[in-house]
Amino acid sequence: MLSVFWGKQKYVTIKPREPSSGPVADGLWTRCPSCSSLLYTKELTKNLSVCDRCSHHFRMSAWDRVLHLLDADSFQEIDQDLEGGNPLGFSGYEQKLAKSREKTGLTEACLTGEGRLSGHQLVFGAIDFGFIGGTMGTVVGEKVCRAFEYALTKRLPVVMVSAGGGGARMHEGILSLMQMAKTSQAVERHSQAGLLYICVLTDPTMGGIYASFASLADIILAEPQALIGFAGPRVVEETIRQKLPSGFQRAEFALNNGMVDAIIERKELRKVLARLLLYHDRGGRQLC
Amino acid sequence: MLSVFWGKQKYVTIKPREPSSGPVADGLWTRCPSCSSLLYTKELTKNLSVCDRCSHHFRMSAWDRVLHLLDADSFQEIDQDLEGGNPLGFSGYEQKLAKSREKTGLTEACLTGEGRLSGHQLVFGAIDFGFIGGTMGTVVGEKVCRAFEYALTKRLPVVMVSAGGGGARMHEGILSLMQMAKTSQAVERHSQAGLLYICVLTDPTMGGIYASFASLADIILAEPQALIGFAGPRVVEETIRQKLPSGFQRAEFALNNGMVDAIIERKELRKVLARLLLYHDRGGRQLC
Amino acid sequence: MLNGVFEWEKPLIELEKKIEELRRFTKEEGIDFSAEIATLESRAENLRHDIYSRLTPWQKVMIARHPRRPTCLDYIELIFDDFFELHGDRTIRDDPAMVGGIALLEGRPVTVIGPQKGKDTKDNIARNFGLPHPEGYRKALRLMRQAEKFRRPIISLIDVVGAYPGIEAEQRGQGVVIAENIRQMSFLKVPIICVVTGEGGSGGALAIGVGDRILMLENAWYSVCSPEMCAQILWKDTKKAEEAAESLCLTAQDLLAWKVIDEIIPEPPGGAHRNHETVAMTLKEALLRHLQELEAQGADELVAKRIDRYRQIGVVW
Amino acid sequence: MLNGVFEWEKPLIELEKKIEELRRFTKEEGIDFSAEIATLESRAENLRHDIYSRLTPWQKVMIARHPRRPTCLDYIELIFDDFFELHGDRTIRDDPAMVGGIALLEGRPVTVIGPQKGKDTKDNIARNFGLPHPEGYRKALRLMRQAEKFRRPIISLIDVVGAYPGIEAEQRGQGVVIAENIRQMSFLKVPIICVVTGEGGSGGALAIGVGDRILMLENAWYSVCSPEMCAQILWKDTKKAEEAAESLCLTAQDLLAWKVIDEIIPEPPGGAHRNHETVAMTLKEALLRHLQELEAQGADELVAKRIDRYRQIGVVW
Ligand SMILES: [Zn+2]
Ligand SMILES: [Zn+2]
Repeated sequence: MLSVFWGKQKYVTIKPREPSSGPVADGLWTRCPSCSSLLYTKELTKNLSVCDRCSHHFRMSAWDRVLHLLDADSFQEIDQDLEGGNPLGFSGYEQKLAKSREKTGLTEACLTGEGRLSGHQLVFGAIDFGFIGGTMGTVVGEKVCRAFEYALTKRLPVVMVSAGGGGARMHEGILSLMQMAKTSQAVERHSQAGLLYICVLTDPTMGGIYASFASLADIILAEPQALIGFAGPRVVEETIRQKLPSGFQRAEFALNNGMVDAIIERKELRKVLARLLLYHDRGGRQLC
Repeated sequence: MLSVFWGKQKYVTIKPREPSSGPVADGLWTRCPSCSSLLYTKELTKNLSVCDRCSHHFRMSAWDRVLHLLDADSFQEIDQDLEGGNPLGFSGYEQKLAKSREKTGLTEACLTGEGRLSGHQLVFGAIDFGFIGGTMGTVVGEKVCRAFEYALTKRLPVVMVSAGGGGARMHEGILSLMQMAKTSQAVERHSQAGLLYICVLTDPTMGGIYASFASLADIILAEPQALIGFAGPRVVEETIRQKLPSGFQRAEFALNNGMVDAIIERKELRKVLARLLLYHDRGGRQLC
Repeated sequence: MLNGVFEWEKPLIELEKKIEELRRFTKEEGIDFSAEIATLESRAENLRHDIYSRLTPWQKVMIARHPRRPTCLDYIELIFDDFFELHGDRTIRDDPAMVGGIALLEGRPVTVIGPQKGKDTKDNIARNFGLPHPEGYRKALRLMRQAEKFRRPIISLIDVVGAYPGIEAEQRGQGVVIAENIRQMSFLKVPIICVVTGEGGSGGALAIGVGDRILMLENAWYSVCSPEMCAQILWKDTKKAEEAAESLCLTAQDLLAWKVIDEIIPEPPGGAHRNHETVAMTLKEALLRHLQELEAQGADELVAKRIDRYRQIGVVW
Repeated sequence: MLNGVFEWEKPLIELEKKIEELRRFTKEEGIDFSAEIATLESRAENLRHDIYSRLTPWQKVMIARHPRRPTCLDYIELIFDDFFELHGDRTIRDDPAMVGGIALLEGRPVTVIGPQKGKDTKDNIARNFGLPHPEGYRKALRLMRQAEKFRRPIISLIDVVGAYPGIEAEQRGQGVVIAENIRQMSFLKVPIICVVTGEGGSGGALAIGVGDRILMLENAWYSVCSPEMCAQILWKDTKKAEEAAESLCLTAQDLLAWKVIDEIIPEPPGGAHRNHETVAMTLKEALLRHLQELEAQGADELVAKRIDRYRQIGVVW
C-alpha cells in the first residue's frame, strides 16, 4: 500500500555534489572550544575530529560519519536526488537552502544509504548539522522514512547518527511537525518486523528530531558531552528564570536520567556498533 | 488446561459461619481515632463506619463491604469451603488461623463471589483486615485467582476491595510470595479477554497485595486517607533514619504521585462503581 | 487587549454599545429610534463580517489565547452527558496540566483527553498554564491504551502552546515521552478524533495529536512552534512574533489546504469565547458525524489509513 | 564474622592453617610430616563435610551475604564471552543497583539482568547496597521486552534482600512497578531462566524472578521477606532473625521440595566466595542445559507452561 508513494514525488531533482569532508573549521589551525588548544587541522581530522588534549568531540559532517563508520567503498547512497522547495513561501528560505547546499555539498540535511559496518550489511543515515542546523523538514522526514522502509524491505538493521540542532525546521511550519509522526511510524513498522535500530545521539540532538525517530531506537548511544533534549537550553532558562545547572542536557545528564544506553567515545564507536550488530545478527539467524 | 486444578485440592474443608457485621469496635460506643469523638456504635454502623464529625473512614469487614456495595440478596459466595493448613509448620500459625476464623466468621482473609451492583452482574471480592491483617497466603491467592478465572469464564467484570496490612503472609513463607505471581497472572488473563477490573484500595493496602493484583486494575479507586504502599512506614523510617513527611503513603499521597485514579468517599463509592460499570457495559455491548 | 476586548474589534464594540443604548432609550424614555437602530445594526453586521472574515494570523493567535476561551473541561462539560476523570501516570505524578477520563457522548462511552489551562491566576499556577510535564503525556497515553482495551473511541482536545520547557521536564524525558506517545498513538486500534480547540504548538500538541480525523476550530492555530518561539529562533527577537505568525501558515484555513486537518469547526462571530454553548454544539455535531464514519471501519483498516495519512504529508505538494 | 571468617568454620580454618604450616616445614626444613599431614587432611575433610552439609538456615543466610560472594557482574564476567551493559529506564534515572545488558553465552546472545551489590563501601553507597528503586525494575523490564523483540533468552541473576524501602521509592510506585514487572514477565514469549545466586527477598526478588526455570545456589536463600523483617513484623524484634530463618523454610532444599525451584546449583565447600570460578562454571553448565531444553519449545507453549507452573503453587501440598 505504501509503495504507491515511491514514484509519486514532485520534488525538483538535482544531482548531489562531490562529498566534502573535514571538521567544521576550514583553516590550517583550529581552536578547541573546550580547552582552547590550537590544533593542526589535518591532525584533528585524522583524529576523527576529537581534540587530543581534552577529548572534545567536534561536530562531524554526514559524509565524514560515513567515512568513519562504514567499510571502505561499501556505502551506496539512496534517494540522493530528493530535494524540497519552499512550501510555505517562507521569506529567505530558498536562499538559505541554496547556501546550505553549496556549503555542505548535500541536497538536504540528511544523508541515507546502504552499506557495511565491519561486514554487517545495514542501512545508514546521518544528519548534517551544517545544513540549516540539521533540522528536519519534509525532505529529511521523507528520507528518514524511506531509509526505514528500504531497510524493512531488505530486512536490514538501521544505524542513524542524529544531529539536529533546532529539531524541526521552522521554515516548513506544520509540514515539519508532521515529519515527527511520519518518521516515528516508519521506525515502528521497521521494529514490528523484529529488526534492529541503533541511534547515535551526537551534538546537538534536540527538539523534533529528539522527540521522534532519535528517541525510538532499540539501543541509544551518545557521544560524550553531546547536547540532548527537547527544549533548547535558552528557552528553558527564559521560562524558569534561573541559571541552568552545569552539565544540563549533556549526554552524561541524559545517561543519569535513564534516557541513553551508553556514552561511547568516537574512537570506540565503530567497534561498539560492530559488537551490537553481531549480537543481533546471530539472534536473528538462530531464531527467526 | 487450567481446569485440571479445580478439582485437585487437598485443603481441609469446613463450612463458613454466619456472616458477622458491624465495625471493628464491639461496644456500645466507639472512639474515633482521628477526632477522638465518642460515637454511638449503632449510628456509626448505619453511617457506613464513617465518623460523622471528621469523616474518618473506619475499617470494614469483608461481609460489610458486600452488604454496602452489592444489591440486596444478590451475592453468591464462591469457594467458601477453601481452607488452608500450615504448610511450613510455622509455630503458632494454626492457633492464629483458628482465632481469626472465630473472630471473623470467615475461613480465610478473602471473601469472593458473584453478585450484582446496581443491576450490573459482576464478580466481587474483598479482603478482611480482621483475618491476620488481611494478609495473602496460599488460600487468599487461590481464591483471588479463582475469582478472576470464574469471571473470565462468565465474561464478567471484577470489583475487588483490598485491605491487606502486611501484604504477604509471613507464616507461609515463599508460598505466600508466589501468590503475587499467581494472582497477577490471573488478572492479566482476565484483562486479555477485554474484561473490566476495578480495585478499591482501602486502609491498609500494602506489600504483597499492593505489589500484585491490587495495582493491576484498569481503574484504581481509593478511600480517603487509606494507607497505600509497598514497604511499611516503620520499615521506611528505620531504613532512612528520618521522620516521614506527614501524609506519607496516604491515599492523597498516592493520588498526587499518579498511582490512583480517584479518591472516593465511602458514601459515594457504590454510585461511582455503578457509573464505571455502566460505561463498560455499553462499550462491551456495542463493540465486542 | 483590555478587559478581554481586542484593539481591532473596538469600533464594533462601540457600535454595539450604541445600539444597546438606543434600545434602552426606546424602552425607558418611549422615544422611537427603530429606524436608527436598524441602520446601525446593518452597519454592525457589515463591520462584524468585515473584521472577523479578515482576521490576520496574529489576530487569530490572540483569539485562540483569549482568557475566556473555553478550556478542555468546559468542552467536556458542554458536550458530554457524563464524565469521570481519571488521574495519574502510574509512575511519578498526576499532572494537573493534562486531564482525561471516560465520558458519555450521546450515551456512548468515549475516552477524552486534553491539556487544561487555568480559569484564573491561581488555577493557572496549579495547572502550570496548561503546559504538561512528561507525566501528563504519560497519563494521556495510559488512558488511550485503556480506551483501546475497551474499544472506546478517543477524543483529544488540543489547546497547548507547547510541552513545558523546564529542568525537571527535561530530566524526566520530555522528548522521549513525546516520541513514545506519537509512536503508540499511531497504532492504536480505535478511532481517534483530535480537535485543535485553541493553540496547537510543537511536539507538545502532536504528542496527543495523531488521529484519524483532525478537526480545528476556526480561530485556532497549529504549527511547528509558537510564533514567539519561531521569532526567537530565527530572528532572535520575540517581538517579531506577528511576522512569524504570518510566515508560519498556522491558521485552520492554511492547514486545511495542506490536508493536515480535515475540517474547520466554525466559531460564533468574534470567537468561541463569545458563546461557549454554540461552539460546543457545533463541535459535538462534528464529533458524532466523524465517529459514525470511523466506526464503520475495521481496526486494521483504521490504523492502515492513519499511517498512510501521515506518510503522504510532504510527498506531494 | 571476622575478616570474612564465620564463627562456625573456625575449627576447620585452624586445621587448614596447621596443615599449611606442616607443608611449609616439610619444604623449608626438610622434615617429613607426610603421615601427620595425611591424618590431618582426612580429619579436615570430615570436618568440612560435617560443617557444610549441616549448615543451619541462618548460617546459609550469612554465607549468602558474604562480602566476597560473587556479585551479578562477577558472574557475568566469568560465564559470558562478551557483555555490553545497557542503561536507563527511559523515564527518570539509571539505577546503579540494577544492571543489565546483552551478553554472549557460548557465542549466542542472551539478555542478562540482575541487582548489583557493591564491592566495597564506596561502591555499595553508589549502588545503594544493591537495593533497587522503581527505576531499576523498570530498566530490567525494558531490557526484557527488548529481549522479547529479538527473541533472546533472558537470564535473571537474583541477589537482593528486597526492593529499596525509601520515601522516593514509595513516591515513584515501588509496589506498582513490582506488580507490573511480575505481570509482564509472566507473558514474555522468550525463555527465562532465573537464578537466585545470593539473597532472594520479597517482591523485590520476584519482580525479576518469574521464569521457566528457577535455579538456586546451594547456600542462597529465597523467601517472602528477609529473616530480620519477618522477626520485626511478627515478634517486633529483629534479634529473632535466626529463629525466623528457621521458620521461613528459605533454603534451596526447602524450595526444591515445594517445587518452587527446579534445581540446586552446588557451591564449592565453604561457599561460593571461596571459589568464584568453580561456582560460575557449574552455573554456566546448568544454564546451557536448561536453555537447550527451553529453546526446543514454542513461544506459546513456553508461556502456557510458565503460567501453569505458578498456578499450581499452593493448590496441592
Ligand atoms: Zn581540547
Ligand atoms: Zn472522627
